[in-house]
Amino acid sequence: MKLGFVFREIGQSLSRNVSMIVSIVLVTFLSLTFVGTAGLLQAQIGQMKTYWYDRAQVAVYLCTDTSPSDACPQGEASADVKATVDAALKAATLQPFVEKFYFEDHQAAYDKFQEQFKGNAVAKYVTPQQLNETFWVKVKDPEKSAVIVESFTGVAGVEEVRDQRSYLDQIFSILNAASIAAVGIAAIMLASAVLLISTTIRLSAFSRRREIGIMRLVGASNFYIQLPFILEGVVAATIGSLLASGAVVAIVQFFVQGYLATRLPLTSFVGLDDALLLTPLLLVAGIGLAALASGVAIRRYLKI
Amino acid sequence: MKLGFVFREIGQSLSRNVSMIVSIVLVTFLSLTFVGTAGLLQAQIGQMKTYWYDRAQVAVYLCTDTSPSDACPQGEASADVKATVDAALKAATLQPFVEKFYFEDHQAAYDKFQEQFKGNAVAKYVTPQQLNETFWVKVKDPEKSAVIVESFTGVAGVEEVRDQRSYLDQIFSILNAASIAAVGIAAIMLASAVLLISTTIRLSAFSRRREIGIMRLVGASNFYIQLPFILEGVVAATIGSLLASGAVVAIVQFFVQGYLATRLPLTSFVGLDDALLLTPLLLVAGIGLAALASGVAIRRYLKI
Amino acid sequence: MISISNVTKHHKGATRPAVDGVSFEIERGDFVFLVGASGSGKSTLLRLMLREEIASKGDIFVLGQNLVTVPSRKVPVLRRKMGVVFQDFRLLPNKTVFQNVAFSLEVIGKSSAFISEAVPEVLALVGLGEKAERYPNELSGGEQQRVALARAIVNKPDLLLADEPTGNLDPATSADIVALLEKINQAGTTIVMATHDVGIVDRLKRRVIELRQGVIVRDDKKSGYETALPNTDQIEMPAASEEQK
Amino acid sequence: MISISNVTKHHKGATRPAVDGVSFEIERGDFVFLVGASGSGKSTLLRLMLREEIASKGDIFVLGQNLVTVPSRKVPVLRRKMGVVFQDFRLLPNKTVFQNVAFSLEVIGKSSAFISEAVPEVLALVGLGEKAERYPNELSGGEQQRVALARAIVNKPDLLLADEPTGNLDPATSADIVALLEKINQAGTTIVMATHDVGIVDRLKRRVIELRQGVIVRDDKKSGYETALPNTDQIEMPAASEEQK
Ligand SMILES: Nc1ncnc2c1ncn2[C@@H]1O[C@H](COP(=O)(O)OP(=O)(O)OP(=O)(O)O)[C@@H](O)[C@H]1O
Ligand SMILES: Nc1ncnc2c1ncn2[C@@H]1O[C@H](COP(=O)(O)OP(=O)(O)OP(=O)(O)O)[C@@H](O)[C@H]1O
Ligand SMILES: [Mg+2]
Ligand SMILES: [Mg+2]
Repeated sequence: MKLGFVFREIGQSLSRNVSMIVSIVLVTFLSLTFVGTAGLLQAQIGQMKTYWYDRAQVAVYLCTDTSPSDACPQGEASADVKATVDAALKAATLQPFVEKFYFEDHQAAYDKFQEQFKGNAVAKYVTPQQLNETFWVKVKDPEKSAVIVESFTGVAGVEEVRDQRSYLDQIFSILNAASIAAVGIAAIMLASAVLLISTTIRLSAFSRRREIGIMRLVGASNFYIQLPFILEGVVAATIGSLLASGAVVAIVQFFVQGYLATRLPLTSFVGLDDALLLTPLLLVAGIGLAALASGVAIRRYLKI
Repeated sequence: MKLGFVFREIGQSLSRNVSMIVSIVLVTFLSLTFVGTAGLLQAQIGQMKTYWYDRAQVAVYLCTDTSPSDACPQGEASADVKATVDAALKAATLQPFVEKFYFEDHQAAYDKFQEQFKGNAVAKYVTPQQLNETFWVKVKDPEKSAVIVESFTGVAGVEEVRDQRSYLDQIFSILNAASIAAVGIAAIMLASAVLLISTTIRLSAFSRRREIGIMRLVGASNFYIQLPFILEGVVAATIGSLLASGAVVAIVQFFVQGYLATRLPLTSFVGLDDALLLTPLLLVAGIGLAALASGVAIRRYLKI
Repeated sequence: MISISNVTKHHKGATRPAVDGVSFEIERGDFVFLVGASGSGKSTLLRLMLREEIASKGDIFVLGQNLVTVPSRKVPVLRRKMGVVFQDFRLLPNKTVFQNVAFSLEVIGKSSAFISEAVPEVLALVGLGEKAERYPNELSGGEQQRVALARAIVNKPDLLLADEPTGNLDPATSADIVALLEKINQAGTTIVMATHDVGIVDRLKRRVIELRQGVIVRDDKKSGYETALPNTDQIEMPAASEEQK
Repeated sequence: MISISNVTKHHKGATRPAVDGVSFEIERGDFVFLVGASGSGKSTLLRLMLREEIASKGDIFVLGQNLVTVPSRKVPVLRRKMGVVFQDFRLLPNKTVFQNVAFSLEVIGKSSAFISEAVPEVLALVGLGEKAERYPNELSGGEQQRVALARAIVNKPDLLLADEPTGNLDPATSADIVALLEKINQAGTTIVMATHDVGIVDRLKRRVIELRQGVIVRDDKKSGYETALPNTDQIEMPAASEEQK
């Protein structure tokens, strides 16, 4: 087996089909970039889920003097109400669901509000008394937070019980949709990449069928005949995969970390480590698909 | 000229290269969809610009009792201040820039605030006295709004002068970035589509060079020889363009009008008319590129 | 019909011209044999007459046009009046025998009524009536050669250029084909045929043009294959000649 | 060396078998001519011996293997011991003469030292030493045929299958090539050659196997081209035969 000969044959074939190879490279590049982007979005969702679900809490808002009168006919919640809620949260019925909870009084709520809306015109209109006193309940299993919500909804002195997770689910569903769109585009483009690779190889084999025929007749082995064609597709796909990996890393480095992360410093974003985890997957996917596509395409030219 | 013969030849060639044709169709489809999306984004930006710039105004906020003391040392703006501003706006110096203006007092500002933040907790914390009295100035040429801003900034009794356009420019710059990204992806994909078409045609011609040679030797004219190849690329590109047009119309119909427009009823979005305006452009672009790419590709097989 | 004067064809990279200062005339209705050793320039001369190649020097008048100066766009019309049989057949592998012959009529715009009549007729003429639906790779070498001949004559050309049309045929089939060519010639078609077949040339006693290294060394009316000139081609094949001795 | 018994090859869609119940043996060192009319099955028989086609019935032993049953993966090794010249040359158009010959050595893994010695030698042998850097489309038909022959013999095969190796050659060059084949044969290579060349067969007086419609009608030692049997092939060519009369 003389490798020099094989490489010369591949080189010749590549240079003959150069525009074909360039389009394989481009299509592989684009499709794998989309695959990578979809992967990044999924990683981002996963990261946000663990981060936020971890912090997800149920808020039991107690009545204030300014609460709407239909929910809070007696005005400001009394100390009794607070004791009742506190007791209920510590009772055996809810114990399995509650991890921990704490009480936030008017002043604490005001401080938090001022912090959150710092610089905003609204901040100056608000007084501590207007803000609800709140029991923040951290549940053990976010999926079962409904139990807490049901337990305190409609209880006298409680204005509203809100599961914070419902906010997050909305964000996640948007991110999910984006990820699905990226996967969809990636799927169409992967399909065209596979078609393209197998067609290139098939056409390459077709345009060299005399050569293949002669190789067979002078006694070249199948492996020897097959190799240049498969390598041809693999080389092109590898270049495309490398470009796609570069693009994914660049997206994370410059867009996510360089732009998004500085704009939204409180959100945790996917980092370079996630991107670097994706790149070998992209390489394997690109090369594997190319090898498969070319292998199948060349098969029917190999009957002796 | 027998069309039946030409069409039979195209049909044969298409069916022989079917996977190639499918990948041309897919790549043309995707790239033109991106082109269309970029076009839609630009149309959207244009529409929002005319809509919002039309309404864009300069707000001259007068001092209130709760204004920060460094901007408003005298507290609530006096009737004098109002008269001065009113006179300045009517004076000959500013007349060329001002189209019209009106004064909004505390109550009107409160009503507007309540309307805008309906259902929001903030609404109930605000009193009319806390909200600024405002001169809303509609300028003749939005590009020259700076004149008004400069005229009133720092005037006693004026808390702040704000050009509303600066808010919008931010939104536009985001949309613009999205549109540029779409154009960039579209450009890469168009490049691969053109490469793909010209390569397909060239390979198709290469694999049929005996046929072409024989056609030439029995005296077939160049037009006759060329036509099937060019039509082959054009047919594939046409299918791709039609799919892309369909995708653009679907995006507008279901995503923009069906989803975004119902969510954000106050924003005016691109409509079906914009999409339908884009479709012939996409078709022309797809078919033109394909005809060009195949024409150039086949050229060198046509020397007699 | 054909008037060739001082034609030289020098291929790029070749050490000597393939055709070197050749002049002759062929009248309408002539039947001319081109003979000469392998590589003496017979095929090149035929390709020049078809304007598949363009002469480096000299003038080639065929069917009233000077092929050296005629613009490309006029060539197709000219070729429709010529038939040609190539040494390597040039059949289309993905078309049947019938389609191969019909193709040459289709590309010049003949009606399908004409095609469906003319093609079976000419296939029967060359003895391939039963193999109309076969593909070229299902035919023997001689059968392929006959398909090429059928394609060349189906349009009743004014001029038939044939490059070794019997090279792959056994003597009996060769005789049939030559008889066919004679008949076509009697019907008015001018024929120029390159051949190595001693038997045919000697038997027909037609005009013979012999080439040697691109030069005409003999142009005899009613002649045979052999010539008395010493065979100087041997200098081209030193090794093989040595082996022979 | 070769032992063929009761071999029939029926192509799909053909009305009669191309080779029909053929049996013969060829010893190591033999020189055998295959003759017969166009379409009589000579090329098919050679392709069967190369396992390019597989027999419908019967056994074909070549170089100790039964080609009808041998698994595909053993075929390459077998073919490396055979040389073959095709009726249609089968040269690679995008490789030079040198590369065409070298290619067949490269694909079976010969060293480049061996290649750069053996190829010029064999090219000189067939009289193409000066045309090593030419491409096939720059060669005359006869020159291409000699390249094909050079490729077939460069690896000093045990068995040489040649399908009309002189079909495109003038009588003088043919004689040189045949002399070369005789020399190769004397060096130990078994040769099976299909030909239409009456002169060569008659002059060499070797074993002649004659086929007619796929059947062996003659298998004579030291024989000539002609036979006394009536020519029944004519029924295949009704139209052409009529023309002749
Ligand atoms: N395109 C080309 N480039 C370079 N040399 C060429 C080209 N075509 C032909 N030749 C050379 O010109 C010479 C004449 O070739 P031509 O094909 O005319 O010979 P021929 O008389 O037909 O021979 P044969 O009987 O073997 O077919 C040969 O030596 C050949 O190598
Ligand atoms: N693949 C095939 N399918 C159908 N028929 C075939 C196929 N190959 C050959 N034949 C037929 O088998 C017969 C024998 O063909 P073969 O090529 O062996 O003839 P040959 O003796 O070599 O003739 P020639 O001297 O003209 O080359 C022919 O009639 C041919 O049409
Ligand atoms: Mg020739
Ligand atoms: Mg044969």
